[in-house]
Amino acid sequence: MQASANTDHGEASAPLAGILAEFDGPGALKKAATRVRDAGFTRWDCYSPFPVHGIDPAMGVRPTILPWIILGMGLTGLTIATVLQWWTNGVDYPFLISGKPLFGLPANIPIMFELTILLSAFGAFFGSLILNDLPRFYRPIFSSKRFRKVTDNGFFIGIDANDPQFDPNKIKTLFADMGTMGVEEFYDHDNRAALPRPIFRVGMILFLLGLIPLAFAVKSRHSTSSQPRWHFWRDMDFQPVVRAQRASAFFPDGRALRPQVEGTLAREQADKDPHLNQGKVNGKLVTTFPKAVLPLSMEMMVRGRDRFNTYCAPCHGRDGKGKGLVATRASSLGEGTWVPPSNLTDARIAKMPVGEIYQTIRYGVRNMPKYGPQIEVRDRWAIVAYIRALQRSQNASIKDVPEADRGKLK
Amino acid sequence: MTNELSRVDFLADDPTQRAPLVSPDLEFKDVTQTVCEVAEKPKPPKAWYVAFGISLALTGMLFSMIAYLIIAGVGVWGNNSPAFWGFPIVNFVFWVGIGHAGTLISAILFLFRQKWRTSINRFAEAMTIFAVVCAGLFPGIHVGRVWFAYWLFPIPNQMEMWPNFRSPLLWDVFAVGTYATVSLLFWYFGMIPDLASLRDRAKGKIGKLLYGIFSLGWSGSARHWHRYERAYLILAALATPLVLSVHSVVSFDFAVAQLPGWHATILPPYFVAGAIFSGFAMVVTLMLPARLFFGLQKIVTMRHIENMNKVILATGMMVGYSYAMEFFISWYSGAPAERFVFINRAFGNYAWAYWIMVSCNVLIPQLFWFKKLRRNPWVIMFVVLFVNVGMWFERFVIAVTSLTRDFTPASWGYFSPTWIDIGMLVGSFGLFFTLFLLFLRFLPIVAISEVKGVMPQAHGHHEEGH
Amino acid sequence: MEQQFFPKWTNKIRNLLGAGAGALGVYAVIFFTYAASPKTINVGYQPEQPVPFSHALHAGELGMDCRYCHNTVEKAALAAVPPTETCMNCHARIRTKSPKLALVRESFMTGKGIPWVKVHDLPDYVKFNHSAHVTRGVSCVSCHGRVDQMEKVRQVKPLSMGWCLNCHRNPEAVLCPKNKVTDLAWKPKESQETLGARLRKEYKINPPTSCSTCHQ
Amino acid sequence: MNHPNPEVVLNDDRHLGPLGPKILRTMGGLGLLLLIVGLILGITGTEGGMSRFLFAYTTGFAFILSIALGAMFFVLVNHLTRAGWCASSRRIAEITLGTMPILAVLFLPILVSVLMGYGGLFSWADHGIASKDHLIHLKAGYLNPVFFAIRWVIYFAIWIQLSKYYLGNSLRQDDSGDPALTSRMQKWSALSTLLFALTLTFASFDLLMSLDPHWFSTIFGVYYFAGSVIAFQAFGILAMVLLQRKGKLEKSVSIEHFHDWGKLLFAFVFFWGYIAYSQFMLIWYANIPEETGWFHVRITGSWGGVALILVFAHFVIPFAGLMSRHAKRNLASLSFWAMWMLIMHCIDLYWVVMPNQGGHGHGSESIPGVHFQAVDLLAILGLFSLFVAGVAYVGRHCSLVAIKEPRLAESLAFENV
Repeated sequence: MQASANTDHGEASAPLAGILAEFDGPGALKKAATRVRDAGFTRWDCYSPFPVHGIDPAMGVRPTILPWIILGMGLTGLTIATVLQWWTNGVDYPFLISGKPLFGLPANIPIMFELTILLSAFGAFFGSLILNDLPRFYRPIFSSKRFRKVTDNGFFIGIDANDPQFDPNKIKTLFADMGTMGVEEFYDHDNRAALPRPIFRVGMILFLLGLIPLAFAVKSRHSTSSQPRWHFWRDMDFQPVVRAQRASAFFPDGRALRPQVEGTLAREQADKDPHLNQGKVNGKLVTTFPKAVLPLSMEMMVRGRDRFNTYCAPCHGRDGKGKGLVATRASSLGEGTWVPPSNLTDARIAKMPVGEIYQTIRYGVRNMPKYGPQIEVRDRWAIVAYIRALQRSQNASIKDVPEADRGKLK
Repeated sequence: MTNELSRVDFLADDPTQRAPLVSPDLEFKDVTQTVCEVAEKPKPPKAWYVAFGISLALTGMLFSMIAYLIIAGVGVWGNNSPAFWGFPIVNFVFWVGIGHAGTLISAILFLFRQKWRTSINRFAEAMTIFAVVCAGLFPGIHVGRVWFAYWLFPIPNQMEMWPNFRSPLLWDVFAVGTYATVSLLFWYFGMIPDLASLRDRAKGKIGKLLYGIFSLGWSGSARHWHRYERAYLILAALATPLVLSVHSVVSFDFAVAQLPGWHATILPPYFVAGAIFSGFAMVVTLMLPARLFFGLQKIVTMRHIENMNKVILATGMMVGYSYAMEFFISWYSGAPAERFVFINRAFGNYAWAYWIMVSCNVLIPQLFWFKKLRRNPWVIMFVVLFVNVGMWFERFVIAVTSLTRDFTPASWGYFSPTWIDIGMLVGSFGLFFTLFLLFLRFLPIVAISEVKGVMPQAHGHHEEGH
Repeated sequence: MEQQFFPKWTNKIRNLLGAGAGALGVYAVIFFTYAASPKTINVGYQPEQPVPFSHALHAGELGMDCRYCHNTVEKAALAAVPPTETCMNCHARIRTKSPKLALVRESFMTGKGIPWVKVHDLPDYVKFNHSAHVTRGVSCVSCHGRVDQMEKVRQVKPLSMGWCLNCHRNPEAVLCPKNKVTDLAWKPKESQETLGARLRKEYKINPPTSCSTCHQ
Repeated sequence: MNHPNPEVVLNDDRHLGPLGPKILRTMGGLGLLLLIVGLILGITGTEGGMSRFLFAYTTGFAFILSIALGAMFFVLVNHLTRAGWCASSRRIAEITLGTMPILAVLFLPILVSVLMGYGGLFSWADHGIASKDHLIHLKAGYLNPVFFAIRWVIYFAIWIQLSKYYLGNSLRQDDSGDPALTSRMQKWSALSTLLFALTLTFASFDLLMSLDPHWFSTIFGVYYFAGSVIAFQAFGILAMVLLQRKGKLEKSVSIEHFHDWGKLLFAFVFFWGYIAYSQFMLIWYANIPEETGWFHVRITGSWGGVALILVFAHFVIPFAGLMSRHAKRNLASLSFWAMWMLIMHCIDLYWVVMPNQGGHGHGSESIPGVHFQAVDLLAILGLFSLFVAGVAYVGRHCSLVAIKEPRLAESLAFENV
């Protein structure tokens, strides 16, 4: 029997971790394993360079539960794939493509199959590693020099010191009896199982570094920024094309929006119908609405009110009396430049021909700027009609209300 | 040695007994020594440096071209209307096909108890991984904006939309992704005990550290072996249908379309057979020189090579069968478009490609009917190289002939590759060989523990006989 | 001893790695759902404008309708940044000497544009049409928020594709009567669901969700 | 390896003995009776008449042919791979394969109907129909009675030759024990497999695909092949289980062999699922009128119900049922699944053949649905009985184990790991 290498080095102070015996080949190993098993040891193992056929019954190893883990993982994969496809394509973002059903087995089988296999394979790989308690880099048995042969041509049995029946002398006798090629004790030399401090420090630093992006995110979520949104990839967000109302280096004046070419008219600018477009026929302001093209209607009145409230009301007020919010505020500023707007309901304007009101809207008058560019021809007439209605209603008497409805006013 | 080896080979043909799978004069420690020595030599053979230098240069070229592609856009390829699928897809299918042999040898032959696989499976699996790396590259850059490749995965995103799971292109993502992952796990899983061998023999600190980490503290415990074997068996059982599914799904990319020449129901098994065919050809192409360079003749015997040649012949016949079926059924269908497309393949613009394909894939492998020829290294090299070429052209013929002659004669065209196309094809070989040469240099290139397991000594009768 | 290359603590690395991977997973989820969300990245953009125009004063206090200035919003894809002329409708007479308006006056005199900064800026591959929305009962407030209370305009909605799609899939949640689209303070008397359902039927709203709706 | 002495086989009960004539008489008689009743029903013209009878007959014939072809594959592939495990059970396949001449006789009714120009089975055989149909006209170079007859003569010539070669050489080895016979059979197995693949493919096109002369599918030969292997694996398992019940083959065929037969059955259940899915999914997805009609008929209405039964009962359920090691190592469950698969394979063929009756396979607007009739069962069961009788006839004098097969010892020692 060989003396333990550890005693030679004077390291006997390390606790004994177990006893190791080498055997000559798989056959001898199997026989020895049967004896060790029958002797009633529980914390021991055989070690060999390849799986020895028939060693499991010899050692009394029971079948592993691994297949069940893998089956479970496989079914999980199948479920994930089914639910994923059904939910994403069938429910959350239903999108019809080439007449295929949103969720119909023929086209969904490949992914179900692949994910089943993928998760099963994970189950086999990680499951067996976890069951085998791998990775485990430090093992007391590795301290035996002889044991290095285990990955070459060595066949070993090791009995751990924590076996209830562990008795070094008895075991050595047992091994010698089996015809071992050599017995060794092996020791647990390293008694510092705790993780070294620097690892914690590195972990702490990583944790803190990880917080930085999150802190930025929190800040960005709860504050405003004068910088535009982040473009991880600029991609086609900004295409080199001319965009309306944006600057463009392509034109010398730097404007993408092109002014009308001088001396030209757009089709709708053509003055084919002076009554409609100018409110003036043969140099005379018209007194009638262009009913031929624009018959008066309730719809037009509603439209006129809407436009009036948008464009006119800021100054003239919703009742047309010139007390709009802008006008009021401008007056309160007391700047000498401001001229208050007219009261649209007074008699002067009530008597004005509609053509003149139309022209005022279009071209402006005195202090009033022109609204031609902002308001379309038809809308101008609608506004004129609405102004007429305002004039009537602001100067109305009880007689103007239909008899049936008079009661409601009281 | 030669006598021993030829005895092994001779025994293979004798039905009255089973020949040993590796040279019978080997002991366990010889196997460990022979294989580990390759990775432990302080310096590899000169040829390795030369090959590595060339491969690395080509890889550099590949990645510069990819960089150029990303900056300039996919217009640098020859892909254009009507052939939107040009070299990138052809290369993708080609490399995925190559990537089938490894898992096939590992998984299917494992399940079929073809024990001769143990000598070559590691090698073939590594080849698989590297081929899949090359394959995955092409669809990745084919999407144009590579930084959006994550759109292919169902990740909740700010657009609140999902990928279309009914599209075969997405099936591809899942199939190739699963295949790459499972192959990698399978390869690495099988390597753990052998990495432990290297760990236990390592002299230097770096070797001890790296082999130590990657062998995960493997101790050869029987309880571990028990679960390990079970897991390995199940991984093999899972990988088998996976191998079928991957190239089937790749074939769906074509076959679900209505395009004549693409839409054929035989495409899935035909693609799988073609993939195994090309994959085996590539394994033999690499194995033949490697066993000489690294002195593995006793472990990878001529019989292994011959067996692979038989598989090449068999799958070559299956591919030939599919060509014949497609041709016959296109006539039998009576559909004018179907009939036209196959006549066009054989006699149209791309007839040259078609006949390269047929001669390389169907005619040349017929040499393997003869025992003498399938054992002659020069003949073998000749055949397998042509098979590699032929299988590339097969994908080219399928993708390009159909696209350039579709239903609308107005859109017919002719596809010509640009120099970037050709450079990337060549560069992908560079990448493949770079990875492969690194594997040869640093990892156990034969499954040491598995070879030991099929040696006669492993059954425990050996020592009794003495 | 030299056989034991790894110290004993390395046996804990597995659990450490497991915990690390778990933590990384949680971190990734938080990062993608919170930090990378358009609500974090896009909302809150409030650029400095060349002229300190206050919507809160004009649209809020003075009650001016949105369309007084953005007068193409019902007819065109663009809501239109008003020409300087529109400013001068009033400011030819009001605050004529205000230094804040110097740029406006200069623009009016020279015809040079005021370099307004676009706040609600969609990517260029998206086509958004204002008229299609405001004439069908989608209020300005749905996308722009209470601009009438903003001294300086800022983006309050993510304007991401998912956010657009949410409305397109479920327009009931935002529809309002057509004549109330510019009334930012308007609140329905009935519940929004019943109103939305009624208006959707009445206005025949059926928003498309196909790609080509916005990516033409 | 510790090989047991192959001599144990010699002590085994490995001859049919009186069982052979008994099976021959009962099954042969039953088969003839059923067929004659079926034929009478056909002639008297009950529902569907002669056409119905011939369709049912074709289903039954395709069924028994597939078992024999599956047996051929089993023999060939085991020689091709030099398999050792099957040495003790391969004779069952060789005997099944030996029925080829009988199948040739049973094919005659179909051949006669074609040569007579009868359009009730193969519409292309009727000149009147064929001349009006543009597509059939285009294919007339292939689909015509004379060429059909020539092809079937070639198929059967090859099949009978192969069956004689492999059964004959194997029987010869029982006497001489010459290992060279094994070597020779191995040598020829590659070429034989090639012939097998081509003949099976075209036979399936002729017998099944051309029932609907408009439809085509490149994978159809592989589809029929997958079903054939399932049919034979199931048939072989059942045959061996029944023989063991009669006290035969008890020492030569062990649970390890059944396990491997079960594995092959399982593998081909999966393979069939793969092929069937490939064929269906691609046609369903592309949805082009040239092809999709065939499936349209078969996945709508009551035929759709049969299609669903096939999905679940031909693939999903047996796949789950056969997955476990225990299911394959328990003879009761293994024979249950074998029986199940045999019936399912028959339903599969019924589903392929029957919807064509009455020309509904192509062009017709209405979809007929399943109309099961007595004549269907009579023809299918009648042919199957005759087939079993044929197997008993071939095997009545020979050993059920190849007693001098050189790898017999390896096979007997075989253990699944």
